[in-house]
Amino acid sequence: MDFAFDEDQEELRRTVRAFLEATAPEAETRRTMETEAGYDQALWRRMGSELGLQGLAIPEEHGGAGAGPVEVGLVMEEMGRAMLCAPYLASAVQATTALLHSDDEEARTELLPALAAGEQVATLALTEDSARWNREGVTLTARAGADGGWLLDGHKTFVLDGAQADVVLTVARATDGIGIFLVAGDAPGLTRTTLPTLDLTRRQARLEYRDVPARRLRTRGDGWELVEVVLRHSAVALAAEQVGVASRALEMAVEYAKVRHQFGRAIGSFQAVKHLLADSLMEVESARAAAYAALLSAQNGEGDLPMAASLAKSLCSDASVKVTQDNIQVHGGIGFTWEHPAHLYFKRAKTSQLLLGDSAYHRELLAQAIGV
Amino acid sequence: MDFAFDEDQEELRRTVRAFLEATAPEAETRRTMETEAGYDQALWRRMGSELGLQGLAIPEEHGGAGAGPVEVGLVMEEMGRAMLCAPYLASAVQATTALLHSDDEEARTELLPALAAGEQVATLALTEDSARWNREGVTLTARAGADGGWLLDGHKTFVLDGAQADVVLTVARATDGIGIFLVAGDAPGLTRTTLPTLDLTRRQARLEYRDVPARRLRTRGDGWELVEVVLRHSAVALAAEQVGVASRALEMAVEYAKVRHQFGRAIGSFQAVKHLLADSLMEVESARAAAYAALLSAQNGEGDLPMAASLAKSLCSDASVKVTQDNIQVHGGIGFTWEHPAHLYFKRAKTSQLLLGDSAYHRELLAQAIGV
Amino acid sequence: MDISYPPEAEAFREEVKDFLAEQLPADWPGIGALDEEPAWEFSRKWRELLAERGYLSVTWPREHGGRGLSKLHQVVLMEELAQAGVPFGMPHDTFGVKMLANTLLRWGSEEQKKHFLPRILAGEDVWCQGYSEPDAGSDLASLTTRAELDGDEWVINGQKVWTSGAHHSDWIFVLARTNQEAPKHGGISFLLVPLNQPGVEVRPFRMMSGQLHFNEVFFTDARTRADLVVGGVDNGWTVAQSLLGVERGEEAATNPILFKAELERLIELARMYGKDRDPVIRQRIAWCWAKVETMRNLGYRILTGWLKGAAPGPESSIAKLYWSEYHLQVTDLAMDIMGMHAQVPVGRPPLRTFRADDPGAANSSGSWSTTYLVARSGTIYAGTSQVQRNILAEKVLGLPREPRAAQK
Amino acid sequence: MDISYPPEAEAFREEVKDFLAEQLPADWPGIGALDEEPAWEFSRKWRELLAERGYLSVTWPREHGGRGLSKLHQVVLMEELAQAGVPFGMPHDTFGVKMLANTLLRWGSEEQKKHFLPRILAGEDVWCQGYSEPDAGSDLASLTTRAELDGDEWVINGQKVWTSGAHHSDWIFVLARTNQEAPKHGGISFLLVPLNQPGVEVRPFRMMSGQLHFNEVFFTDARTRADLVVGGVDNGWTVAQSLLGVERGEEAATNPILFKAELERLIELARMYGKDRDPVIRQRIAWCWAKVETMRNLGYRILTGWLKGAAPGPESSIAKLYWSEYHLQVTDLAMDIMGMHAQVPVGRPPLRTFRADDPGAANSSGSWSTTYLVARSGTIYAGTSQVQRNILAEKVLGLPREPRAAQK
Repeated sequence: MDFAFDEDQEELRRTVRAFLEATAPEAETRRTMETEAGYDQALWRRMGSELGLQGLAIPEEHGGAGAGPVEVGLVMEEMGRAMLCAPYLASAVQATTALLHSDDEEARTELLPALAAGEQVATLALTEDSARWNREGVTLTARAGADGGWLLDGHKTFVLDGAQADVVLTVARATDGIGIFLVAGDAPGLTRTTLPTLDLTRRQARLEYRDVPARRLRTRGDGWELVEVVLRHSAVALAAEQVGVASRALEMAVEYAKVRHQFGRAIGSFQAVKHLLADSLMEVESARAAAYAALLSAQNGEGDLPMAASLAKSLCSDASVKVTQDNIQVHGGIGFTWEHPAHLYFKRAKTSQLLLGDSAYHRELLAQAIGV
Repeated sequence: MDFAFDEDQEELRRTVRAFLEATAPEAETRRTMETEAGYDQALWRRMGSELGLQGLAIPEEHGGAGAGPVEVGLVMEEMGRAMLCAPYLASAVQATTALLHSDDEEARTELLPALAAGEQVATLALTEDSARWNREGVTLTARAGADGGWLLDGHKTFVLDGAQADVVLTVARATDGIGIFLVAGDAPGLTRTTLPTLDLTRRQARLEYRDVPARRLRTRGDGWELVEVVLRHSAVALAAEQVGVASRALEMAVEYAKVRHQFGRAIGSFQAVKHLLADSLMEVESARAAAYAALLSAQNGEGDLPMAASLAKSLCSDASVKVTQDNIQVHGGIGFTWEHPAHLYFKRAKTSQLLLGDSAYHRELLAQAIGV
Repeated sequence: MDISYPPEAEAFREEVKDFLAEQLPADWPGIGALDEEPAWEFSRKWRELLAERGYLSVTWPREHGGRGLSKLHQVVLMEELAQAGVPFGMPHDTFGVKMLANTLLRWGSEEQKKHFLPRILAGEDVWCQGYSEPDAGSDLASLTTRAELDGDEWVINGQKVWTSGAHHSDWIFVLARTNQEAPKHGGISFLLVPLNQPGVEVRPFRMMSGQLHFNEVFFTDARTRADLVVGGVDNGWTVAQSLLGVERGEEAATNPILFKAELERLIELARMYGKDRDPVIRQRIAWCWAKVETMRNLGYRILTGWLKGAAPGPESSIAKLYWSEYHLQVTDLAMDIMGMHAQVPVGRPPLRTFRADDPGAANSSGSWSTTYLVARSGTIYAGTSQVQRNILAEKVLGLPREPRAAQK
Repeated sequence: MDISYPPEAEAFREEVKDFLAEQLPADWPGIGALDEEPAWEFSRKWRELLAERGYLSVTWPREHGGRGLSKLHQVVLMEELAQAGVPFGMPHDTFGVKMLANTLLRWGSEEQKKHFLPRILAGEDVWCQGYSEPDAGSDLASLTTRAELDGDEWVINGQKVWTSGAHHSDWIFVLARTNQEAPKHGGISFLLVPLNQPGVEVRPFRMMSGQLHFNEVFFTDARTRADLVVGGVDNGWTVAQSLLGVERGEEAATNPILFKAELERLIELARMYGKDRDPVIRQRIAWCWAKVETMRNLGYRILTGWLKGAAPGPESSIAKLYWSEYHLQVTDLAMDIMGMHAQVPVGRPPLRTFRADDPGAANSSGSWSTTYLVARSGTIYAGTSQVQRNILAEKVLGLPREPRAAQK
């Protein structure tokens, strides 16, 4: 019985935190989020080559560290804390999970080493204008091409880091069911448009496909099952990020409440502020417990992952939105200025709550998972 | 523009409040709620003969005061404040509204004077074991009898003051639609059982009908339309009662917070308590505004009554449950003892929230009423 | 109980309706339908028209260019403008027409009224407000900006913040400490200060929505004439407090109109996104509807008191707490209705910086998501929710004040 | 991260499982299935059996009749008992076995241990707790019950309240002020006092659920032997505080089991009332499920610290606040599921006075509505939610204490 990270994991956390504090302070976030790519490619490569963060879940034979979802989640948490701009969720979680759980060793051999090293970025293109997370939402079509390859037609949107990715794993409807297709970022017929995002620290794109050549990823059974696996792992990783976002926001609020004086006292000595922050602490601790339990489910490949993922996604998102909003409230006027980082955390929290399905959606999934 | 009660109405309020303070203090509530009838019949008659409360909405020609729903709501509010045990909602609201809005002058002439005078009590029997508030919930059957009368078979439950009422207006399914039938409390074939209630201050009963003779109330159109009118007026009156329940609970909490000392200070000087009570104040003021607006709609027979009634019922019920619960919290240990009146208010608030349809039900009705 | 208005108010309503019918196209959708630049252009012209017809100064005495009508007439005007989707002047009129002019009418010298009121009405002087300071937000009385008499001029030093629109203004009314010896609320004066002088520096800053709206204003030996103090030296706290109730009647009448229009837009949004049949969303919409309707009815109660001339009381705290906390919820609902689309703002942000977008605005993610962000500031500015709850607890419920900390 | 238990704990689990399988019928539904009287009867016999097998004293040293096992063994036992739907002793064992025995093991003299521990185990002495007073609830340290030495006896005067089960008890452990000069937390002693004496009067009172559970206890020159002070004279505050962490590991492990069973009962309730397809109810059920699962995972974190021997910390405030606030919600959901039926309680109230009804209980409105009422007290007893939030803010987040009011 030890519901805590082991020493290696704690060491990883310390390393990542120190690295991000040194290389990605707030000023860097603000600089990076205004760039076209939306992330610092040099830093991304260092994260791959020096720390191996992108390859944590990738087996050693494919250039990774052979760890798993727990370590990935821990990194997501730290990236949320640091408000890092990086395609980690897209590449190291979504695309990597799809490849790892596919039946396509060839694709793994070809793609994973570059992803692990931070030399390439991949992403998953699933949602379309209908913004649905289910099989019925997939209308982009794949038809067999002349050379054994495939041709894709249609659109995808809200694709994380979609305009930057070197490889786009595109979910499409073929005559024999849903498939996942590997598309080069610079493939002919693919038009990529960066979308304006409320959260400037995570890029999204709209992709138009017109006879785009693609290769089909081999999957065990129907491709949609694999998509569901990816969605669950993504939800868990995003939940872990929300823990990082919320816990840093709570720290900010507490720090400020100790030094800001009004009415002759530190505002943190007023019960109104104290109790607000105590409730935030409850939210953060609950979110942490839920997220870590979900990481463990993902790690162990347990049958309760659908439950744990939807549970963590809804609970951690709601907690993070509440805590980051209350952080603004505690800061008062300064808290809703552009110059103060509070809004970066709040925007990340709210958009992440909506990403991958909102809390009501996941509570309904949870109800189904527990058999109600 | 004067969104306040006029002088006559304020005078009525003062009269009722003084009367109830003198005649129905807490000790009387506690005594009465343990009696079999569940209300003080002598007091009920005085309310009719001396104050004319039961006949407020009844025209003068039928022995009433010719006022209307606003005055009735005001009395409900005061009765809620005083936690009075009395069949006012059943008799002066439900049954009286049914008669007033019926097309049956004969029934009015026969029944209203006795109801107005407090000499008789009437009630409405609508819900059955399915506890549904719609037309489909009515399964008790009415069939034509030999003498132009009707015979009723089936059951009703949750009937307010159903074991005490002299006349039971029973909603039943006839071959030609839903009708409302006048049944004498002592009619042959009618078995009445008092139910154990969480809220001891309002009696409910289960009624079994076996070939019970009845007379059909004449209605304009289908009887169900009249039932809906009664339900709306009942919801508005109950909302007004919730305002009284909540506002008295808030007063109790404020009074206690001023005198109870812990940690060397009146607990009301702690922000945690202050802000809890400030939020309760917001709830009470909101509930008051919603209830009074609904009373006005009921008075004016406006087309927005379905909206106003469901709005007030849900909002006032939620407010009352919150405020009466927080009253217990502010009182601490003493607040959850039997000896303290806090629980009487809380139980009345919660059961009234469920009575006539809970808040989610009324929010859905509200959504329909506003055309969503 | 009667929520109808007296005949003279209804007659005035007809006048205003006629004016609007005459000035606006029959299919006028509201100013929100315009793009940013045309909207500004429209506002400028519209303001001139309102000023010309005396609609900016309905309650002012005739001798100062007003129409000498009652507060109820003003309310009727505001209702009709809100209903028609046209603004009451320009954003700066909040400070010039509403705040300063009403202050001058109550506290100003004859010279001050004669000089400033016509210029405000004509839009010649654009005003902004200098109250808050970096260390005096919720605790305004602890402000430290100083003004000292030097001959026939005040010399002002200090810093103000949250001054809306200072970058477009000519004048600022400032609360400054003129007596260091007096207790906290004493020793403060209400000064009128020209902005266009070397001793004043205005630095705009962005809100989290990205919009430029607020400024910091730095005073370094800034100067103004000795007679430009309103309501007497060291009496500024009283002068400033007297303004708090000025708008409550108008707000009580117009906020519900504004928020009802916003909610109707949200219902349309739910239909657009196919969420109007979702039972969970329907619950939230109904809840919002109940809140807005109740805001209107609470408004009637405030209005009743205001029209009877009752002193401005803590009901303004109820109103402020009510709409600001509500607005957190309804804008969050809008985000959840839009879902993934909410995170990708398309379309212009709202024209007005605060509360809801204007009538006629496109039902876009750009409009809603900015409103969502700005709503987070509603529970902070003009007295945080925490401060409002304190006021209600102490002033309405009579709960004891907290023990004061030992002053440092 | 590892939430499995070490082999010795799992071996012990097997032992307990065997014991339960041997003692309980194969189709044992849980004690909740019994009616009140048979349930009491069962509890009495069951307690004897547990005592006999050493299951009431798993962690006690062997010389005092215990099995000398670890806290983890105790947790495993509690888990299995909860899972099987059988109680750990009688209600009074909370005070005798859990609280007093653990206090004596830590602070008691050899004589005290030798005399009292076997009697507690055998159920010969039934204990209750005398801490709270009418004017010392949340602020326990302001208690005023006095004890003065008179020769070889303490003479006790004062009043206690909220003493569960005093009407069925033989002894009470009391916090009493033994030194009027010492500061607030000093000068308090932990005394063992026989109840059956003329100077003690016990008056039961009802809770709002109608149940008799608590008592007022009046001391009028009540007496106890001078050596029946535990942990030294004037050291009672420290002694009492040391108990706070005793149960946290067990609670961390068993609360989630208890509340999960309750929630599963609620899901069944929703099915019974045809509400399981209602999307709004489903949202609330899912929310509750998330809370209970998270309670379990929070529990693992507490357990991890507890098993590592970390000092009891503010995580007990997290746990307390968490379950008590959750319980308000889930019981309210039960009421809304039952709707009109909820207001008409049918069936017996819960067997255990606090938290959930026992496993096997009929899914009745009588069970749920009483639990609903009692849940309202959960945010009050053992430290109100307000006190818990203060503790978290000050002890975990390090926020400054409020300025002390001038003492009167």
